[in-house]
Amino acid sequence: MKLGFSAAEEEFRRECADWLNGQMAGEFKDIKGITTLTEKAERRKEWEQQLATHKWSCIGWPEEWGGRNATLAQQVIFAEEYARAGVPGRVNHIGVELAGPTLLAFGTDAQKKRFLPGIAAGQTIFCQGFSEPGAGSDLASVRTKARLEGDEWVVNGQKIWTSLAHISDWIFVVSRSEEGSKGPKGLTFLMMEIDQPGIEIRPIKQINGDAEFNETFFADAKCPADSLIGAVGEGWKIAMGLLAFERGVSTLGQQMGFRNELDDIIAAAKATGAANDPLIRQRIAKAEIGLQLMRYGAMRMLSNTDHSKIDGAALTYKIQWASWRRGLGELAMDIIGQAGEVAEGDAYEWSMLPNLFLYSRSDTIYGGTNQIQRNLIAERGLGMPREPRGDV
Amino acid sequence: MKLGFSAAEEEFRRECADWLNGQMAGEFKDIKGITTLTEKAERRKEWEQQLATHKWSCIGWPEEWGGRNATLAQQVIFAEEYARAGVPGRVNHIGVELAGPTLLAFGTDAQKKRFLPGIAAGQTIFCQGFSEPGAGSDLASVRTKARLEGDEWVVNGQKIWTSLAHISDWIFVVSRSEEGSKGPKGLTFLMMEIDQPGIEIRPIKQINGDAEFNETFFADAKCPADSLIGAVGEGWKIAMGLLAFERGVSTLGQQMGFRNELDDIIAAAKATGAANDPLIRQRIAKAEIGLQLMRYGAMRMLSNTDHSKIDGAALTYKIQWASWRRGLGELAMDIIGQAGEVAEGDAYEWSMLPNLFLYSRSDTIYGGTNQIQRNLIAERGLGMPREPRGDV
Amino acid sequence: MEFVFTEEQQMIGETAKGFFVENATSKRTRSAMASDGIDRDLWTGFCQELGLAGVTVPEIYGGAGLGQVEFALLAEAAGAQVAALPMVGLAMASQAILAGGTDAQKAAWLPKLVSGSVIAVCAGSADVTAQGDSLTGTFEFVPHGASAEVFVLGNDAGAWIVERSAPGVEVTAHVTMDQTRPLATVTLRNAHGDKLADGAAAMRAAREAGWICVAAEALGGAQEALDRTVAYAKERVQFGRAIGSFQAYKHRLADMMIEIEQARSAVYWAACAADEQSSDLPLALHAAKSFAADTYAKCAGDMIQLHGGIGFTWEHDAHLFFKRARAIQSMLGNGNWHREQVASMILGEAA
Amino acid sequence: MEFVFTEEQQMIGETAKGFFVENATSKRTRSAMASDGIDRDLWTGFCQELGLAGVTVPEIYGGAGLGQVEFALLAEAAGAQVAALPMVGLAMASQAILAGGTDAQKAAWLPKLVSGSVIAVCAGSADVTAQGDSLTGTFEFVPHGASAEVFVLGNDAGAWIVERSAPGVEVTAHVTMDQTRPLATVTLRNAHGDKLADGAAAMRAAREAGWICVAAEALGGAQEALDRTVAYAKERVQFGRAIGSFQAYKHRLADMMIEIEQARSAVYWAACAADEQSSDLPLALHAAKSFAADTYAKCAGDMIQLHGGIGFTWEHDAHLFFKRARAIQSMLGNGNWHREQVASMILGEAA
Repeated sequence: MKLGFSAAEEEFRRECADWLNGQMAGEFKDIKGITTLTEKAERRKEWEQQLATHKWSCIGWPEEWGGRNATLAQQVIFAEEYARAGVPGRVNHIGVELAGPTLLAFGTDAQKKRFLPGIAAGQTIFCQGFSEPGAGSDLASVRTKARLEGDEWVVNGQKIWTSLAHISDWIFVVSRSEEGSKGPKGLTFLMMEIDQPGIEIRPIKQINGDAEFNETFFADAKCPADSLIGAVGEGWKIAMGLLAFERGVSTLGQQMGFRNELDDIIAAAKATGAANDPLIRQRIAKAEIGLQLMRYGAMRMLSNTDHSKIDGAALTYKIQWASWRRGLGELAMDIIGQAGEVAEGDAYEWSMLPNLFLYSRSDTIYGGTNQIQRNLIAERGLGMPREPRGDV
Repeated sequence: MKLGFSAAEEEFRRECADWLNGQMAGEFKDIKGITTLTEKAERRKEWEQQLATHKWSCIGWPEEWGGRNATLAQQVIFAEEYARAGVPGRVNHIGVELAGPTLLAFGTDAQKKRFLPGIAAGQTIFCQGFSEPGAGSDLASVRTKARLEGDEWVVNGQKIWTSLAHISDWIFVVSRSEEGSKGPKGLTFLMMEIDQPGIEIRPIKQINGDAEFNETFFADAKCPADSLIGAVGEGWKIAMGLLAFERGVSTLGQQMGFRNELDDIIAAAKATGAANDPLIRQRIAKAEIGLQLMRYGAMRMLSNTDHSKIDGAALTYKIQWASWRRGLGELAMDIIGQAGEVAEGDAYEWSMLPNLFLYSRSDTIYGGTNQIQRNLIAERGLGMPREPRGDV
Repeated sequence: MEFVFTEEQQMIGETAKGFFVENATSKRTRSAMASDGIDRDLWTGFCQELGLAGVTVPEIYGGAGLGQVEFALLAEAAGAQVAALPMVGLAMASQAILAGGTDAQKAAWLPKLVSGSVIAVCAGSADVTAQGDSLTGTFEFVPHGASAEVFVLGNDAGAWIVERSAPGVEVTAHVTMDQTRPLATVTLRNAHGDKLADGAAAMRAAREAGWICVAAEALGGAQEALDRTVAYAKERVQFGRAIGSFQAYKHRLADMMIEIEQARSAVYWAACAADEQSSDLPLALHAAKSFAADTYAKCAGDMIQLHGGIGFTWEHDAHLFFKRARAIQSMLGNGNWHREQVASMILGEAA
Repeated sequence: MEFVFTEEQQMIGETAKGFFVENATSKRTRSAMASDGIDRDLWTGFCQELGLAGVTVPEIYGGAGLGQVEFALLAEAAGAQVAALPMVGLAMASQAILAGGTDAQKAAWLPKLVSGSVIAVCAGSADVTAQGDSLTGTFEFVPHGASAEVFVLGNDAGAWIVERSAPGVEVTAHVTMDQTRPLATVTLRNAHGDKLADGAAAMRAAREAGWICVAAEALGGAQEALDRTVAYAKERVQFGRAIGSFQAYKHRLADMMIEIEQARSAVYWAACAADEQSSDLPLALHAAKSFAADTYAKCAGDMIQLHGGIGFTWEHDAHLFFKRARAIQSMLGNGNWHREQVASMILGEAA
């Protein structure tokens, strides 16, 4: 067990910091400090191209695909320095963190060649087509249908909560390719180009006034026969593999975002005098401890190479951060008080902390509600009987 | 809606207070302030006889059975003054609060004559034989058997958590009288004398070192054929009726006990300086508010005469007080700190607040765990589907 | 001692409930949200057709001469539909004038308030100074402040009736998270105020009425959040089962009910204690405001969670409840402040 | 950066776990509870046969020369069985002497502590005064104080080794809720103390070792409380079903696991930070002590609740966990105190 970094790693940290700070002070000054997902998307794609050119885009990937085969420690360091330098998050985070690793694990060589460079360079933006209106937390009851017609897949159905679909180029879709199949069987995992007549995107306005999520409609949407990842009927396996990547090094980047939020709250507490309130002090201390424990939990799950046993840190990670962040939003509002309920301008638009309060209500829902997470933990982690499915 | 008391009621309050204070200053001085259930049990039976003599024992009962047919307001007032005067709780509280009202509702005239005077006078102490080792929260799966042999019921089986069985004269027993019956059908409700060869009581030592609960074994235990309340097979109905009495005026007496506990905690907070800690202040305020809301919740449920609708206050009362009291125990320990972990003498015996901390862990278990309570609330109160029984 | 509604009270409650369910529809509320957060037709209907705005105001001023219990029933019913109405302004301003105004002030204003022809709000601030009847200072976070035609404004020294149209009165409307009750900043620069006879009594009455009003709204909102979630639980199917058949889901609903039943006791205890002016009124008020607000916040948050993704959309009404709940938590003293008042009563001031 | 155990660490952990599961049985622990709260045979076995008591002590003093991570593995395994051992005394006293003692003091005491031939405890008090090497004052709530043969006692000015047999040392044993770690009051009246070279360093090291020890015990206890409840959930039938098939029950178990996994991160972060003397050590220590203690209290309380009636009996072991958890919460600074230390680091002292 070792938590500190070696001299060579500290040297690597300096290298990362120097390059990133240089970029943010120079050519990409104009995007420094952006915290939203989509602001200045085009400029950010240029930035991601710059990352790719300098082999900083996906350092954990193999060298042949533009990565550096970086060690875990190096990936941790890069993620930390990336956030510390005020570099905005990746526009293509779904591509980089989910689609890319999925292709690396399950894609053919041709598929890798076709997609990976564009993903790394922020040119091929991905979104995720898993959830459906009748199956929010229940991937196994997917009803979107795919059938092979000649050398094309034809897809019909509807997805929902397709985050960022409106700025994406591609969507990966889990659909039912075997007529009459049920549950996790008979599903197929396809990569589909969004810009086609058969796909329609309708934004869903959220409670914070934004529209980051979408409904995505498929009416005879098409993709070539070789767009499937894995084999026909292996969609469930691929989807589960993909979801495991959600707990990869990207969690550290997410945590740096949380760090920024908590730092904002600490600053607000000092500014409003709430920092002198013992009740607020306890809650801030708890939030700080919770964030640190997420960091070390992530270190544990990333360090773990023994996949024969249940990894408790990984299994509990989603509910941990989602609950933490929802609490953080409430803490923020309790600190800023009624001022947090007033928008700065004339539009229904929220600054970071009130937005955190509103937006974080979705954290405990998407990607498996807290209730679903508890089922998984009890069933997979503790061997409790599975919740029986009904037949309604 | 009216929460205050009328002049006549205030006059009644003075009458109660005068009589009770007089007793506690005079003949029954020696039992004033006892808070445990069983201390000086014999003297307390004398006290209950005194109550009965002066028609203060069961004021809500009909006059023909020694009561005063008292109004709700009068019962509230008496319960409050009783506790305020430092009078110890009723040794025979199960008899007075559960067995008596059950007899009044379901007993024959002969049964009423046989039992009620003794109950009122603290001479016929009752305990409750519902729970069984395999059926802690699940009365419908009772396995204790009763069969009628000639003019006697013969009972075999085992009950558990029979609170105060070791000082009781009688036990009411729910047993399975119909061979092969399942669930709530085929049960019968019997009154059995404890002092007989077929009944054996074994105390269960609890985590606080006391032994208030017992296991009760029935091996060909007997009672006369007319010992049953209601008809053969109506045991479930009678038991459910009895449980409803748990939410009667006696709750107010119980609340006065809670009041004493909270007052002790407030005194401890002042003595230790914890009263200056804003975190403790918030928790004490919450406890105070919680107790007041129990009081007014009880008032609502006692005032309610429309039994055609679900009474939300009544349905949620058990879990409310049990959770409140468990939290009170934790608050107590947080206020007194490590001193609370040290006994005053050489024995493993606890003063009021540490005992509250330990004992209150059972509050959320007996009489239906918090989990069972939530089932009941969701199913009866909100019309949610019932938890399916299994067949293991 | 009878903690149940009288027949008359029951009737008022049912009438109000029917009125708001029928009229304070999501569509109408959303249309009000897009303007100044007041559904004018609803307000007129409530004040004039229903004639209940003056329930606590004596009959000589156009009211019904009833009490806070009756008013709480109205606020509960309005809160249950997150109705976009200046209810808390009415409650506070009318009680302030009633408790602290001269007969002339009462006669001048109460009938207008009660008929809904004038929208009034009430606020206090320690930062306002008075020279004679000329007031200078700022009142922050005034609910429906931008829609009010008359203000009852107070500081530690007194309370005044200030007309919106008076010189020196400036009102800045804010885009507010809860769009059914937008906040405004009211700034006075040597503005004329009509001083109330007993400012302290006025502001005390206003606070009490405000606490009861928002606590009752919170109770109504929490119960409605539960009711709508219960309905959804019966109809929504996941994993081949009605989601209400999942025990963890059921227990969340049960937990909501447990809190709501306590909030109900708190609200009507406080309202009744106000009507009876009983000695435990301050305790009851702090209990009601803090407990009901927290209950609402919990239930509205649970409403979102238990609806899953749809509960997080603008289209669904859950966010109206959630934002109203948040607003109630933070307005008129937050929960910690109210509980600290209770602690002071029990423990004395902190050293 | 590798947050997994080395093979050696894994082996130590497994050895310790096996040892305590086999030897720290309920029967033996209860027998120790009936006397002074120390299972002497277990202690001898741990110190001599297993030879692990000196895991953090350099080899020249009879130890293994390893670190706090290895010690935490031992404390976790002992805590999992609520073993009746003077573990925290050993941890604190040995680290105090190691960090602040002279070479002679180390040579005189550490081998005895490590071999288990002398039981030592350590305590601090602001109320003790020293005149030269003559100490007067009272130390309250000293764990296993009545069983110790030697004390390391400190105040703000220094730390001393005091022998139980010295004149002026009086020890009062208390009947204690957690009978596996009875508390005692140690009173000194002009008692001779052997002053440590660096008292501040000694007491700091003692505190740190104490926090890691009880946090690791708490982690072990919480995990064991969960494991035993999981086993019970599979075997106990109610309403015709294994109780573990009830979703609300499952979710309670899941909630325990969620806390435990965080506690595990906290404990080994703190232990590793201590070994590496990293700059976030204070944060790690306060996080570990407060979080692990709360986790244990929650899990032990849930263990009782989820066992139903049987969990509330003396006969069942649940209360051993519950009482140990409570004791850990209140000893060596309660949770609020530790969190306030964290707040001070982030926010500065409160005004």
